[in-house]
Amino acid sequence: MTDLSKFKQETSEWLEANCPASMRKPQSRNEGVFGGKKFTFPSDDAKLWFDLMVEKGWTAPQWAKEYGGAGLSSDEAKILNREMERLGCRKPLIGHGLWMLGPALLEYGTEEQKREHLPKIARGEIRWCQGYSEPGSGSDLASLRCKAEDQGDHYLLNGQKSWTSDGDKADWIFCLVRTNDEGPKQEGITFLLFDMETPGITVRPVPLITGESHFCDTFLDNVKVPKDQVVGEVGKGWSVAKALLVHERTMMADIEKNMPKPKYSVDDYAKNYLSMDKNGRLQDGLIRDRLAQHMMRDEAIKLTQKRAFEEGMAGDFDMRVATIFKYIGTEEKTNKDTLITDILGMAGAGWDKENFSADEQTKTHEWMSNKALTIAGGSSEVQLNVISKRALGLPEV
Amino acid sequence: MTDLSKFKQETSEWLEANCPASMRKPQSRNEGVFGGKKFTFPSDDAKLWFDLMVEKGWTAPQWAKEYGGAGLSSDEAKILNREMERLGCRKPLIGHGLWMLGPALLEYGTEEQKREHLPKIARGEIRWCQGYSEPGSGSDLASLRCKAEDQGDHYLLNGQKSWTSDGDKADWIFCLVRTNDEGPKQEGITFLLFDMETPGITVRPVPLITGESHFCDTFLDNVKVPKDQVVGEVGKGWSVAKALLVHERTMMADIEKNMPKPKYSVDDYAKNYLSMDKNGRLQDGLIRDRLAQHMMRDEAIKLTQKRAFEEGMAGDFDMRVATIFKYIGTEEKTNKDTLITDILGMAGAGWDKENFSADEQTKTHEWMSNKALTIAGGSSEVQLNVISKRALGLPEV
Amino acid sequence: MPLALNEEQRMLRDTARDFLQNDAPVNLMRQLRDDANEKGYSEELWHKMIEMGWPAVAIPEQFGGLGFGFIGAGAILQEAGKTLANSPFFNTVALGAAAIIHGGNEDQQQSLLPKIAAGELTLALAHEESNHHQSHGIQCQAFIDGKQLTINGNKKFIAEGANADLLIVSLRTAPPSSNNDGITLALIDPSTEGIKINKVNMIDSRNYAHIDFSNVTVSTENIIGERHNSQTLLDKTLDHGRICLAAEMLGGAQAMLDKTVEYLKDREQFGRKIGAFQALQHRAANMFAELEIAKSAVIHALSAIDDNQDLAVVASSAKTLANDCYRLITDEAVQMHGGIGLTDEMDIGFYLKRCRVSIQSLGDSGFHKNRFATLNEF
Amino acid sequence: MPLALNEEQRMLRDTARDFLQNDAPVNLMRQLRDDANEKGYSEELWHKMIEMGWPAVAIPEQFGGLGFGFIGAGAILQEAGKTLANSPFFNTVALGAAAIIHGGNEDQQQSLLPKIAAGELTLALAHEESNHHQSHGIQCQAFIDGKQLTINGNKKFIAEGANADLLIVSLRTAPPSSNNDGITLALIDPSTEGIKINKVNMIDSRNYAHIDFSNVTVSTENIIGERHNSQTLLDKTLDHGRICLAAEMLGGAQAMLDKTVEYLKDREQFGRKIGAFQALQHRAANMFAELEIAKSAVIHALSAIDDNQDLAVVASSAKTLANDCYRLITDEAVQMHGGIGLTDEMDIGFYLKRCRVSIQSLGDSGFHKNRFATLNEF
Repeated sequence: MTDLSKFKQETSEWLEANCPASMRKPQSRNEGVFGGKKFTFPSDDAKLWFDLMVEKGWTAPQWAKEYGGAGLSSDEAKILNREMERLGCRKPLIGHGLWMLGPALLEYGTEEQKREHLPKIARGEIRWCQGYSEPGSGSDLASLRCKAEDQGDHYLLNGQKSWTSDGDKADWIFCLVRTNDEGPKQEGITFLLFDMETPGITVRPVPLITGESHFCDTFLDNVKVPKDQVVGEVGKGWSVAKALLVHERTMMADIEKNMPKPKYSVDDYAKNYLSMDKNGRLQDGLIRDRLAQHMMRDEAIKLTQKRAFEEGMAGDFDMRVATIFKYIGTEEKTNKDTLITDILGMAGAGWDKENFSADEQTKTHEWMSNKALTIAGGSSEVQLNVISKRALGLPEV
Repeated sequence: MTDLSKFKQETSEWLEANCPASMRKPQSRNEGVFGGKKFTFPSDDAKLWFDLMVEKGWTAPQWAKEYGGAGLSSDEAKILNREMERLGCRKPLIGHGLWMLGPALLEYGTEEQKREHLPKIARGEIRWCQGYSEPGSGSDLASLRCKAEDQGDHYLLNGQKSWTSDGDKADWIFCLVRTNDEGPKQEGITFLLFDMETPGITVRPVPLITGESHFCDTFLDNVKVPKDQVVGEVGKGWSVAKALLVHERTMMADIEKNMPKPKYSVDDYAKNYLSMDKNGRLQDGLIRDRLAQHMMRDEAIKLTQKRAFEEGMAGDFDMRVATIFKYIGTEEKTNKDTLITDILGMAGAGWDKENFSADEQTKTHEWMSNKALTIAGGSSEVQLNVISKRALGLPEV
Repeated sequence: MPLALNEEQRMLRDTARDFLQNDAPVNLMRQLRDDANEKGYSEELWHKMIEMGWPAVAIPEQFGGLGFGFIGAGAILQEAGKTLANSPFFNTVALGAAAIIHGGNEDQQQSLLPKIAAGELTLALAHEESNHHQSHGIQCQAFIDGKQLTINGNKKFIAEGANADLLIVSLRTAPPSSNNDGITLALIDPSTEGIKINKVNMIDSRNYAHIDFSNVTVSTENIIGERHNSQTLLDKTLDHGRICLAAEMLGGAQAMLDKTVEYLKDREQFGRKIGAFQALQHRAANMFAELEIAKSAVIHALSAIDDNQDLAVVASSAKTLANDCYRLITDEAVQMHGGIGLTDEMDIGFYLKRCRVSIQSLGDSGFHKNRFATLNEF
Repeated sequence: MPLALNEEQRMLRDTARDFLQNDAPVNLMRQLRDDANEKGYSEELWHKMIEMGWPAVAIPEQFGGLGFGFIGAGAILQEAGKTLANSPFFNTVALGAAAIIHGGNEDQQQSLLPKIAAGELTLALAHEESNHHQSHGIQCQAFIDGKQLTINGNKKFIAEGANADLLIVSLRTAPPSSNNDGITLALIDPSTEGIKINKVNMIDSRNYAHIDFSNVTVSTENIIGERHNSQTLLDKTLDHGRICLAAEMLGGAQAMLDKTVEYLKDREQFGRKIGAFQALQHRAANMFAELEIAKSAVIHALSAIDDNQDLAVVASSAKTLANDCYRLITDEAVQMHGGIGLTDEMDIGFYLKRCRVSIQSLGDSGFHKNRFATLNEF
């Protein structure tokens, strides 16, 4: 038996023996374990599972043991991952620290920074948030203006960050600030880490149209940040941030994968909520057409992802195709949400919890919250710019 | 009895007595009387009607008698027009000379030019064409490059004009040329008239996708044009051309008004060409939806024109609304043509004259030729630019 | 049929605009929501509207109305839609008064219309029974026994259902036959025994209710219109509502377009105003064009009411175009504002939610295009 | 089911691309049209295709084929669509061979498939009877009397109908019953007595015909598939055609997108390349995205043929997406080229016309979305 087969067997056995049954089901967002000082575990099982995995270093399997990981090889990590998927084990810990800052520190951080921050991330002691966007800098992130003045041993920060995801629940923040006003705007940006309890920070949750508030405005008023909390070089924060973007996408995909599968397909909704004529056709011809159209397109988009993968394996992939996924995928998702709520009719526009089923509430909520999909992470307009430049080679506007 | 009532009565009686019955029906494009040296009348009645009207000066009723008109007052001209409309009398003469160059000469021409050209236009002796567009200058007309070199008493023309409407049938051309390469591009443009038989001119009809060819490429190779054939000032041709544009729109509307009404409405086609289910609904749900949508929009566009008129009369008109008509009207027309041919199915994609009815051929032809509607006379893109600037006040790109 | 407002109607519109912009901005709506206001509208605002005579605008003059017609009512609703101003106006006038004007007997008209005109009576139409609008598929039953009507059944998503002084209820009183369509409308006091009103909160924060009728008995004198044969009256009433709702929707669409264009002129990204990006310009220009043609369909339909024309085709056109253009414009407003459009601080979400409920109310575009096609025999 | 071409299929595709770009540019098509060529294709080109073994690509190896499957045939058709290269390939292979492979008895397969593979036999499917595609509403009747089939009726818009060596005709031979669907397919020599072939010129300048059958008698040996019960075979044959036509259409769409993007990079107006105008950029980018997802639906469907999967859903998806994206791209190609796109000198009109006929052939999007919905039971 090779070492890897042995590892596989042991891992499988350990997971079987230790992963609680309730931790083997898909998890919704509010069942996730994000860690941090202010965190309350959603269940005892979640806490148990988290503790066991932290102990083994399997919250961050590939990180070195001195950084709080298990020091697994890439092959071993793959096996662990596959075994967890096979058994349906939940991620014991999720969040910006583990998936975004961690990899960035491994690549750009100093040894001191790694030793300081990585173990606390892996053990879920510190929860991180991200300070990128500003009120004037959305799609055009590089225009950010949050100012970091050089004060010798520290920077003095003034400005505002917006869309700080769970900023009110996080302990530390990784943040892009402007350390230089001259030259190309990308080159005056620096990547900083700091404690959210540093004096001068005010965090204000921003209510959304869904009634929830996952994001905060973060106001920085003469906030002092020691210089050794710069990650990478001063003025090179844009490169660190760009590298992080890749990890953000992986994170999103991972979260997506672990979400509970929807109970009903779109055509289930149509069959459940709308009437059929004598020939078994939906009476509403417009919905019938939109539904057929959506199902065809949705499948074609999924097939395109598969095709890209297969063509990639076959060495016959047209790289330009990769530029369309964010655009066409999120537009179709938005179309789907609209279609479902249209099918639900008034039941897709309810607010209270008494008169609408949990599922109806979820669909209504998704219709609203998923409007962010075509905006965040590169709006559809930015994606179309990218396609027209990179895939079609059209000139700059 | 006032003079005007008397005029009305006499006019009505004269028209009744003199307008041949066959000249009281709507006319299609190839029944129009364009005049000119190469023109053959489509029928004896057309010739008779033309001759009678020329004699009365009623081909150009408001032009002075010395210019070949009848010298009618604006009120009299209105009465004549209304009486002709009431009886359904065809325009005895149509074309670029009467509707476009004539008004321009009246406004910008010298007395010599008026005396020289207007009578020949009014009497249908000379047919005119328009030389504006060039291969490199379509939407951006002001960038035209057809060069007119000052040679003392004449200009020497070199260049190419495209989309010369019926250039092969016209006797003279009114033409925009570049007399100055420097300064703002609009200011180096001059408006010239010349005989199409001047040495150095080659006219080549351009076949269209419909199989017809209404337009020509006109090549100018060292064409000499005497300087007294400039209309308006040298370098001010752009203003003359802009003034003409208004007349072009009137002309288009006039032609439209005189066209035969379509035999069938869109829903007639659907009822004739498609099958119904037992409930009397079109079996093709998609066509049914598109048809309802089109009919609603088509009516709403017509109502918007009426509304603009009524609001104008009431002094409550939002001028910005005027910017939408070309855009939304031509887009909906194109949509209609597509819908009709889709309804015809294979019968909307035929080419021969034996297997397809005349009406099917017309609809197929219209689908192709009307694609020009959203391009010519200010493309939809140009219209959207105009709406966004003038109606919405959005900044320059 | 006029497509432009006359001078009096223009004055009414301009007054309404000034008043609503000042006294009923979107923040009033936000406040009502945050306070979980029971009624979903401001009593104070409604009283000011009454003082201005609004409930009377569309009531014929012989019943104490001002005779501005529904073009007048539509003008007010369009302005109200711009600030999302809510009040009993729409349900009382566009649905309630319409039913009484067209179906009420002389006694009913004499007793009710002046009260409506004076702002002393509010009405709601209890008609829907499922998640989707329908015209005639009524299950809510009533038996007529002598002079008494006994009602059993459930009505759903009744706008102003928990507020109105009186309900107009659509009932199935007989099976459809060659002589009768089997539908009867009745005026019912919501405090009658056997009525259970269940408040429903929709995303637009207005007042809705499900109402259950359990052996509710009222006098046959409460019947409006022809007994067992009021489908035509019901259709006409619904068409009044559809047309007037379309007017309100266009106001909302106009406000959203204006706000979005303002934002395009103000917001900078990549070193320029985002309104200088041609792709956004073209989309905004298209929104403008769509809104203008929808306005024409709506004023035409309002005019058809005042001219006593057939309403079915024009109502379905007006509602379809209003649905589609309000949806287009609110969706684009969100997209063009970007993330900030999804925060509750901005007003956009309020319009987005109101738009969605309005689309579902009194028929979405699928419903109306189907109806239009049927009316045109295809 | 693979979604990528394997190495052999890629070689086939690359060879086809080079060959067609060189030997069958759009100008060949223009020449054939201008010469009013009887067949609508170049015999010389077809012979070269035969030499290259193309008719054999999708024929199983045991019948002299090359066994590249329909993914192979689809790859060739996609390349042919790019230059609008016409030949008997599509009708012979995608419709004719498909029917024989799935419905032919051993004798028929042994005698016909090797001939098809060798390029010695061309086929056409005589199925449509009206202006619109339909699957089963067949009126063209045949009576079976002993060993003889007597056919009466009319078939319309038969692609290659005036060229093909043999016709496969869909016939109503019995009323539908619980055991039989009443449909029979038969191979018929077009020179048989009683057959009148009427050439029809469509806008795409290919070869079409209406064919009338008047007491045409053939032996029952000519029946392909089950007697009185070949609806499934007919559907399967049509689905092969739909999928392969979709592949050809995507080639055309690709060519139009490429030409348009090239024009956007080249043409200047208002002092800049028109491809620098963002509104056009976004529309072009959207066209690119639409084309890519349509390609996936088509290769998936081709792959389903080769894997002997159920074709109905995937064929309807593929044809719908191909219809919609080819139409979008040709319409936009005209609009973005401006007036010049409407001149016959440019190639665009050829694609526009071919697109339109292709959309109508074997089902437009309304037909296929309806079918898709029915198959999914909604």
